[in-house]
Amino acid sequence: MASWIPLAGLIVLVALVIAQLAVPSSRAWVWKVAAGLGTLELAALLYFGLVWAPPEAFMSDVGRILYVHVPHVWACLVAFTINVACAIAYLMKKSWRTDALAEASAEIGVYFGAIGVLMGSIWARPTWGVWWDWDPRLISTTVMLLAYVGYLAFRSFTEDPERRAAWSAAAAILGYVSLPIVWFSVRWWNSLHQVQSTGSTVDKPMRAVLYWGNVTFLTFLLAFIIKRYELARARQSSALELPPVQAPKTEVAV
Amino acid sequence: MKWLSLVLFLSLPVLADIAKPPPPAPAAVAPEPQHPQGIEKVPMGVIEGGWAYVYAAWGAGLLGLVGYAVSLYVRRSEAPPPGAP
Amino acid sequence: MKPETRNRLIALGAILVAGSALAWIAFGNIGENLVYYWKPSEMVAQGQKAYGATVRLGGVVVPGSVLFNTEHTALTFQVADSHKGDAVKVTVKSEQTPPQMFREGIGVVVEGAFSADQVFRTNRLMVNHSNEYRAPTDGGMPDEAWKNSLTKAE
Amino acid sequence: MRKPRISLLRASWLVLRKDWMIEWRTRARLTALIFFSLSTLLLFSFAMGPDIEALRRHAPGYLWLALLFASVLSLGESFRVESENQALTGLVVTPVEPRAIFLGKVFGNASLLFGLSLVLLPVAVALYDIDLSRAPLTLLLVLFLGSVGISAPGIVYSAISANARARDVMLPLLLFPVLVPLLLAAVSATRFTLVPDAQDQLPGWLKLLTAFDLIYLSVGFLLFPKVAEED
Repeated sequence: MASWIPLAGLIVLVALVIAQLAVPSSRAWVWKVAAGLGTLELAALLYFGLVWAPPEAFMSDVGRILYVHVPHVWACLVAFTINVACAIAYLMKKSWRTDALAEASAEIGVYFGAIGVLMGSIWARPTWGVWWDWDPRLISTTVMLLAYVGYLAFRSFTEDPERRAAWSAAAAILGYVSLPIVWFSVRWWNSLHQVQSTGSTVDKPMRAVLYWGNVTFLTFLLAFIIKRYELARARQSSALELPPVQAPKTEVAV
Repeated sequence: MKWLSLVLFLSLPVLADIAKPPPPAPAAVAPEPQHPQGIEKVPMGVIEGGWAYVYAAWGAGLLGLVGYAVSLYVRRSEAPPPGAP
Repeated sequence: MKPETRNRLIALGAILVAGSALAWIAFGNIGENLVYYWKPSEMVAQGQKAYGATVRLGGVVVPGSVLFNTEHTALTFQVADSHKGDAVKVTVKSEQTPPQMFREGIGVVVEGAFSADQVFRTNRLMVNHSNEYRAPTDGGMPDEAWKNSLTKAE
Repeated sequence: MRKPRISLLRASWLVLRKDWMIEWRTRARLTALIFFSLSTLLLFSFAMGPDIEALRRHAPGYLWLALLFASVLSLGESFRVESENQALTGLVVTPVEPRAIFLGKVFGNASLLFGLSLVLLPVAVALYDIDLSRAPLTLLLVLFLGSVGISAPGIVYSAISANARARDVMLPLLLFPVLVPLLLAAVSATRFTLVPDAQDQLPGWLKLLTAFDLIYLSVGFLLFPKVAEED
């Protein structure tokens, strides 16, 4: 795979995001395109990751877990970043849209993070020799996921939509503090988990497949977030007894 | 059509497995493998096999995607019908 | 000063404090001394205090020091701070079959206890992989199918 | 919003004093809190068996866990007091800024936890055989920084969860994960004031603790008005 292919996929993905955000008429089909594209990209990833890519010099074929583990954790971090951006935006200007997007991104972030940690554990067994260890990276990631599980539980335990939105935004911002800790934990402590790979520490064909994996799962992230967002919006409108199809006039009057 | 593509998609790992080149058996069991970094007298150091782990991890990813998509589909009744602005 | 202006200034100050604290922990090298495992030199420098307690030792396996008896799964090797020749070394004994990745020159973290006979006995041996992912470079692990597909693709 | 008639610090001090007075007048609750954390320490000691070496090694962890559990009770109480008789609404509509309420409550709670830790220390010496004489002033600093670090996000979360359904579950569920890094720093810093600090790790953990305090304080300071204004 030439190294420009993941970049092309990324550009298509960004175009889809822009269409979803800026062109209201495209909202009916963007998620379908993203889901279909994601499926195609996943099929290609299966080929590139499991067959085409070279085995790693020491991990041999086990190294192929790289192409799904890292993209999952990336998607998780991207989702949590969307979540905190929405939380800040909500506190600055109240809007049901950002609240719904915050809910959607938190749930999907927890999903990707949980799968990513599971994959990491599976990967750790043959390479490190243990399933799990008291390691700063592993602990901080798990704790971050727990913080967001708490956030989701809090959302489902609070009924008043307006209070829930404001309070969970505050909880989201406090919870996000753990994300830089996750990111830097491998640099601060001499951790068992290796530090982040950079372009120069991964051989070219493997890097291309890794980036392809990132694009694939970010595409799924987009499709999932759109559908989960619609669900959150529908729940809001039923809770607020707004007419269901009333797109522009849903700002909270404060 | 939708289902056919789904079946095709799900069968890809199987196809990939079939298409996988046969493992380089003679080199893997060679008594003194020439180490890629040129270190002599290597006791071990290279993982042999381990495809089960790869399948487990990738399978978790695929199952997760399908599972989350299904969970969104199950909860769809609360969402507006497709095509709504 | 108007209350709004004052509030904004206070908020801005708080954001600045939070941001600079975050930057401080991220880039201020605070974590340099926070250890999750000891290096051999650090453990030896402890002297007698290091004996007996369950601790972790991390370092690189000294090339040429590995003795492995597969029948009794008795593994002996030396762990050093770094690949430099004069680095402090500690002898480690393990009864456990090491992970397949274990080799000379790789990073390891072992959990166990150091004793007065200057031997570190462990029952938990973990291999610390670097952040490098390399394809096999020479004839060591030939994967002709892959090389062929690569030449075709380029 | 009306122009605040009194300065932020003065208002915070008034809130702090009010909380202290309430604590003092309801001494029974304070006593209950002390006995709760004492029994936590005892339970750790019983559960771990007679291995004094292990107890001594893990003493900082037990101490901070006891403080953490106590903080859940005290934080919950902190807003239960206010939600009775709509007192928080009363506080918010007075010309006292919500931020002053935040600062006052954080330091009120932190002083409570700090005082509690001073009560727990001699008990920890008796139970776990730790040596306090190595760096007593640093130990006090660590205890204070840790108390502030628990209280700052704790006050925001308890303001949030005071009105949620199942609030007794919500507070720990939200608070504990966020506090893990801070607790790790506090436990490690405490450990190196009690045992020889061979690799000079104490300054690093102290800096980390201070940095977390600053982050939690300023983020909570920013968020609290948004959380409290609805009440």
